[in-house]
Amino acid sequence: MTNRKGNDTQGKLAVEIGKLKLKNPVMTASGTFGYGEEYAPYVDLNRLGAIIVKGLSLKPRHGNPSPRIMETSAGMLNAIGLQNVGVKSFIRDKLPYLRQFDTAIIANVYGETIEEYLRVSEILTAADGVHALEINVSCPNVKKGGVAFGTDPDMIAEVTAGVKGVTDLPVIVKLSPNVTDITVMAKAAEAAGADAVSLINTITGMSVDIEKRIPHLKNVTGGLSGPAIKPIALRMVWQVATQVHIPVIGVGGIMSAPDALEFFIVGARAVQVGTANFVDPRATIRIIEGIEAYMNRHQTVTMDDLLGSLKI
Amino acid sequence: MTNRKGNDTQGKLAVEIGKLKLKNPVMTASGTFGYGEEYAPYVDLNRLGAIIVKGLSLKPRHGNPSPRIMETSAGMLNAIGLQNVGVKSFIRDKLPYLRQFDTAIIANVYGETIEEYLRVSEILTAADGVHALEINVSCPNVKKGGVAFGTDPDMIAEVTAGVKGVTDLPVIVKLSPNVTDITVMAKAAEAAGADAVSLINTITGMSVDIEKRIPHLKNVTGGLSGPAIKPIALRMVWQVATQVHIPVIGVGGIMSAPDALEFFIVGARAVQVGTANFVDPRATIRIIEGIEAYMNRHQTVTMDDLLGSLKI
Amino acid sequence: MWTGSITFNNQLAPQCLHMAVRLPAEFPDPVPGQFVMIRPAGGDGPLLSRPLSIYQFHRNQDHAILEFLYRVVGRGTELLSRLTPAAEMHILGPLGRGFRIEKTRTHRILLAGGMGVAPITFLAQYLKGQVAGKDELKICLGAKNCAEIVGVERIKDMPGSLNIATDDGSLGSCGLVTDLLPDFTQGCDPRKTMIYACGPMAMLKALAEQLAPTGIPCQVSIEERMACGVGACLGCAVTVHDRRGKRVKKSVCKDGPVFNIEDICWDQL
Amino acid sequence: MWTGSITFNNQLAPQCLHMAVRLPAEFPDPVPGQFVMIRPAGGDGPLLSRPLSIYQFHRNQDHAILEFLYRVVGRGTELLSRLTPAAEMHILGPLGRGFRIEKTRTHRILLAGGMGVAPITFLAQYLKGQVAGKDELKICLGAKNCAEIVGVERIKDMPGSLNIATDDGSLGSCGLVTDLLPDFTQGCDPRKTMIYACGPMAMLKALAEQLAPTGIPCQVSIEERMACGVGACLGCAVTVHDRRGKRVKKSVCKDGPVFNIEDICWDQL
Ligand SMILES: Cc1cc2nc3c(=O)[nH]c(=O)nc-3n(C[C@H](O)[C@H](O)[C@H](O)COP(=O)(O)OP(=O)(O)OC[C@H]3O[C@@H](n4cnc5c(N)ncnc54)[C@H](O)[C@@H]3O)c2cc1C
Ligand SMILES: Cc1cc2nc3c(=O)[nH]c(=O)nc-3n(C[C@H](O)[C@H](O)[C@H](O)COP(=O)(O)OP(=O)(O)OC[C@H]3O[C@@H](n4cnc5c(N)ncnc54)[C@H](O)[C@@H]3O)c2cc1C
Ligand SMILES: Cc1cc2nc3c(=O)[nH]c(=O)nc-3n(C[C@H](O)[C@H](O)[C@H](O)COP(=O)(O)O)c2cc1C
Ligand SMILES: Cc1cc2nc3c(=O)[nH]c(=O)nc-3n(C[C@H](O)[C@H](O)[C@H](O)COP(=O)(O)O)c2cc1C
Ligand code: FES
Ligand code: FES
Repeated sequence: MTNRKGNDTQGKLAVEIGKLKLKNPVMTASGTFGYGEEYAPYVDLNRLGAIIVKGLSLKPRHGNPSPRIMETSAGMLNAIGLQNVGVKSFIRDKLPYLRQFDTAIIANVYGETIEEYLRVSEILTAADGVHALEINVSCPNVKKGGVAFGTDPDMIAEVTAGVKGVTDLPVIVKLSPNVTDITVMAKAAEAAGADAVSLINTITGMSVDIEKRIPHLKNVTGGLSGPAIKPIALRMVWQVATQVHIPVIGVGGIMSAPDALEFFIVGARAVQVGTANFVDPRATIRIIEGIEAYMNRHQTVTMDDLLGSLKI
Repeated sequence: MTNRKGNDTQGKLAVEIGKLKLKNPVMTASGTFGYGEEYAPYVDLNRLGAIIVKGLSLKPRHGNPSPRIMETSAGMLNAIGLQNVGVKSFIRDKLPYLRQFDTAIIANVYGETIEEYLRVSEILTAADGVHALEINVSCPNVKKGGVAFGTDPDMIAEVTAGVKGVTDLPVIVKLSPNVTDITVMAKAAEAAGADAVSLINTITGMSVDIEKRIPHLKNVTGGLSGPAIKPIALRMVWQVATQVHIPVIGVGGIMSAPDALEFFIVGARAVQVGTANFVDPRATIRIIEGIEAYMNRHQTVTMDDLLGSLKI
Repeated sequence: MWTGSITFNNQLAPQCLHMAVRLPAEFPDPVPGQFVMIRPAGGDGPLLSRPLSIYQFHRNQDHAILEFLYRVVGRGTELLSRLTPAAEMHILGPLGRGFRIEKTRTHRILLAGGMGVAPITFLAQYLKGQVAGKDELKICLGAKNCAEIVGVERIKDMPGSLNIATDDGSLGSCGLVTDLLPDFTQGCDPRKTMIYACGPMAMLKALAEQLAPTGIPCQVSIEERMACGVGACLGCAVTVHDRRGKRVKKSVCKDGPVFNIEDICWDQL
Repeated sequence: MWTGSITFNNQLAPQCLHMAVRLPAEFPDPVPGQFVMIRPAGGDGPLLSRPLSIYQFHRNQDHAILEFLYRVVGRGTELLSRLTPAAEMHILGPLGRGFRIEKTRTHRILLAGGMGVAPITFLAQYLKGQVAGKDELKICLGAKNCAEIVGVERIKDMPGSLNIATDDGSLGSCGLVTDLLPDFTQGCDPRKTMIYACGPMAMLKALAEQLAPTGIPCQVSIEERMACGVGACLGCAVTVHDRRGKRVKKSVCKDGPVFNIEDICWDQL
């Protein structure tokens, strides 16, 4: 189920995230590409390495009140509040459409308790057409008083091990950047059996309307994404890639092929494109084509030649 | 020694940081305004709320090899490596020039050991013309294997209490944003006797030359500053301001008066302007004038009317 | 995404401009109430595109022309206002669900406040073409003062009565545009009437209260901050009642921007 | 900081442009080797200004004109290259310490590689004015190929011999500009000679090695990434030997960009 197309996954741009074989290393970041169908008029979904869908919870969620987004210098804040249709509606209403594409479908999973993570993962594993799970540990643990799972290595380990126990799909743990040392979190995930880690999720930020003296986001704070955070994401990916042995997927501010290449060079095996989709719906395709052109120009035969090729 | 000019410090823009009275809440951030004299051809130094000089160590330091800076989207990375003339040369060669201005001079202090922090603070306290100390806890503690002081509340408390013991000057502790929960660090500083906290220092980032496959900075990583980090700085200042009772000084990406006002509204008693000086040497003056215009327009009579006036 | 070039970008009132963009002939026909996401090409401006309603649309032999009316309120619109003819623009669209026109509702009242005049003008012109003057059409425009009443020339010579209200009475009657409404709804048949409205949230909220007891249906075009414009980011959520009366979230960009006024949960705005 | 407006911005070679900016008459006289920090006004481009050497300077009744020669290498210079006449520029300067001219060194050799021709041309013109043709002046320009040899018209008609080298021999002799040097230094009196050089770091490094045994003094203008341009950020550090031979850090923007070639610690670059 994880190997979808013989030819493509042999190509120059092919990469493997554990047993998940991708024809190219460019994925759409969760929450920035809806359930895939929203961008289908603009992008040939068959060309993508993988589609990571909006984070899924057990029950549908309404998310936060509006305003939910605000632009900042070279970035944006969002406080969507994990609005989603719920895992069951996803499988019933969204997955059948996605199944027709020759592209890996990765479900982004979250819960407010360990049990919810496991239950959502189980349900997704039983569904046909999900090729991997990405575990979003940036949510508040309601049982532990709202501390984010992603800031506590023990909770990361518990969630990871738990999910691994209920699925045979590759499990990617998506790390939060709002921590002192992200390598500790990555190692906790690795030790607990994660097949890969992806980083970074958004960085908590804020913005104020000085005329009304209210926060621009109804939720007060939100997650910062976009080019502004790229240097931070790149640093964290480099740190993690030099410390863990599982594949690392780079996310954060990737707008162009050169941006993606920076991530490969510091050690990312694949990348996710988020905010860039909003700016240009065809950003992923531009990036795939740009990576290919760079590889041809630099006589890089496989992605492995690029991977972690940083000279210090 | 801390009250320099009767009239000014009574004005509309006057603020007090503990016993330090400033005629306005706009300071220059350490490391971005040299020792003051570099910008004197462009800025009337008498108009500034305070000048915070480049970080001072016991011995002169050469800093890191070049390249030391790189521009990023709406930001810049720097890895100066705390190059400075050393505290003694500062007092001998730089302070006499600064003494002629009716502006608070704040010395930014750092060390690789607690002892070095204390020694530098002692020497600065004995000098004539230093009105407050800002303790930069973002440096690696050489004795403890390079862990930054700023990521450990116990070390912050130890440095703060130590410095307070050797000086009667107001002590501002400058916090690092590279932590999971900056309020923990702020509270540690407060409990140890800090007169104020300033935040944020730069966020660790990285950037890669994809043609040469080398980091753009010789030091590999550097500190991210500029508008890109403003939403993060603002969030942290808001978090800290709602949790401590001592004054909070906001720093990070302030380019204009509206930016500064966002910080006041979330609870900052004063602000520091860093990277903006490079973009426009007169940024501080523009900001002071813009704050004044806003206060007139909004019939805000004192800075206190603005402070923490965020409606949630 | 389409690339077009500005043909003009003229100031109409202090902070209000009128822009036209020339696009390839393949650009699909928009429906009144639809919008586009627009951004200067080149990538030096703001990160995200800005949503603007379509004010006018026409085709020539080999190209299409989109026109916009917009007010400068922040960085994005300020940057738009500085652009000069020939500047290249990126445009995504037409997007969203526009106004629904029911042939049986032959009494139509169009209400625009401020920049709401943009989609309302497009709608008026469209109706003129579709229903060819046999139905009743009332157009009400409101603004702060006469200088802010923009784009009237396009409506003036249309069938249907044009009515203007300004806050300061400097043009038309003095008051809010919603104050004009009772004159037109008095004694009308709710089953044959449809109100179409666009304007500031405060105006639409007042309208909702005013109409609630009357039973007259109304479609409103609402605004919310947007990132993607296509329903992918969920940034532009609005709370509405679904068919069973349950509160659900809809995306203004994809499920709107036009909604039935009674569906919207106004207490959430 | 000064605000000026572009009077022209012409392409000379594929990635090489020539820009002139009109500034208020109060702009101080620059010295050859000095530079400015330049940025388009308006704030939509890169964050930091970029350093560019002064290529030409002249005054008219009521204004001053600064000219630059620059190569497009990244985002900042790419943006400069897209600007058109009348565009407003922010300029900080003139900055740094330029070339030192000692009257007793009457044999002067000027060496430029690539864009190094900008300050070297300014120096040549300046020397022409100062020493009025009585001293010896040799000018050597180097580039990859003939297309990249830019700005020669200004030097051609000057006193002093003009010599050109290109990597591919498409203009002048084939080879590096430093290969031209031995012909001019052969038998010269080191006490009466001064070499002035500007170009890529690799060229200057080779020059340092080549000159070390000869004892001929040389001033080089070097480059480093800059943020402030005034010595405040310490971003542009270069390691040099101080008078006692100790290695110290200097700021290229304030202590340079012109240094004595033997002072620079080339092993650090
Ligand atoms: C479907 C739709 C159609 C629109 N049509 C028009 C039009 O035809 N003419 C016109 O002038 N304006 C229109 N708008 C509003 C326009 O998009 C905003 O004014 C614009 O995005 C503001 O961008 P800015 O960068 O100038 O301001 P910002 O700096 O982003 O914000 C300035 C102020 O505008 C508010 N704002 C920002 N974005 C929006 C938004 N999307 N909707 C409402 N308020 C916002 C902010 O809360 C803030 O108070 C429309 C909005 C939508 C959603
Ligand atoms: C004192 C001084 C005078 C200069 N005079 C001229 C001149 O007259 N004409 C001219 O074409 N160029 C000159 N330069 C170089 C010019 O400043 C850089 O090419 C420019 O800053 C690059 O900006 P960018 O945004 O286009 O490139 P970036 O995207 O910033 O960088 C692209 C490449 O250029 C390199 N680079 C960036 N900044 C500098 C820099 N300051 N010095 C050297 N390399 C850099 C980077 O390492 C990178 O490889 C001068 C530099 C200095 C320090
Ligand atoms: C509007 C929006 C919604 C997001 N929703 C999710 C989500 O549901 N789950 C998740 O793991 N990450 C979510 N993210 C984070 C992105 O997947 C990504 O990690 C982050 O935006 C950084 O990448 P970028 O800078 O390329 O956008 C969201 C981001 C945005 C902007
Ligand atoms: C070039 C440079 C040098 C800096 N040096 C110091 C320093 O010596 N001590 C210190 O506490 N902070 C230093 N900083 C951090 C700034 O004082 C400030 O906290 C940071 O840049 C964020 O503010 P900004 O975005 O306004 O620049 C430096 C920043 C820059 C850009
Ligand atoms: S703007 Fe993205 S869902 Fe509406
Ligand atoms: S560029 Fe700032 S010190 Fe030279």
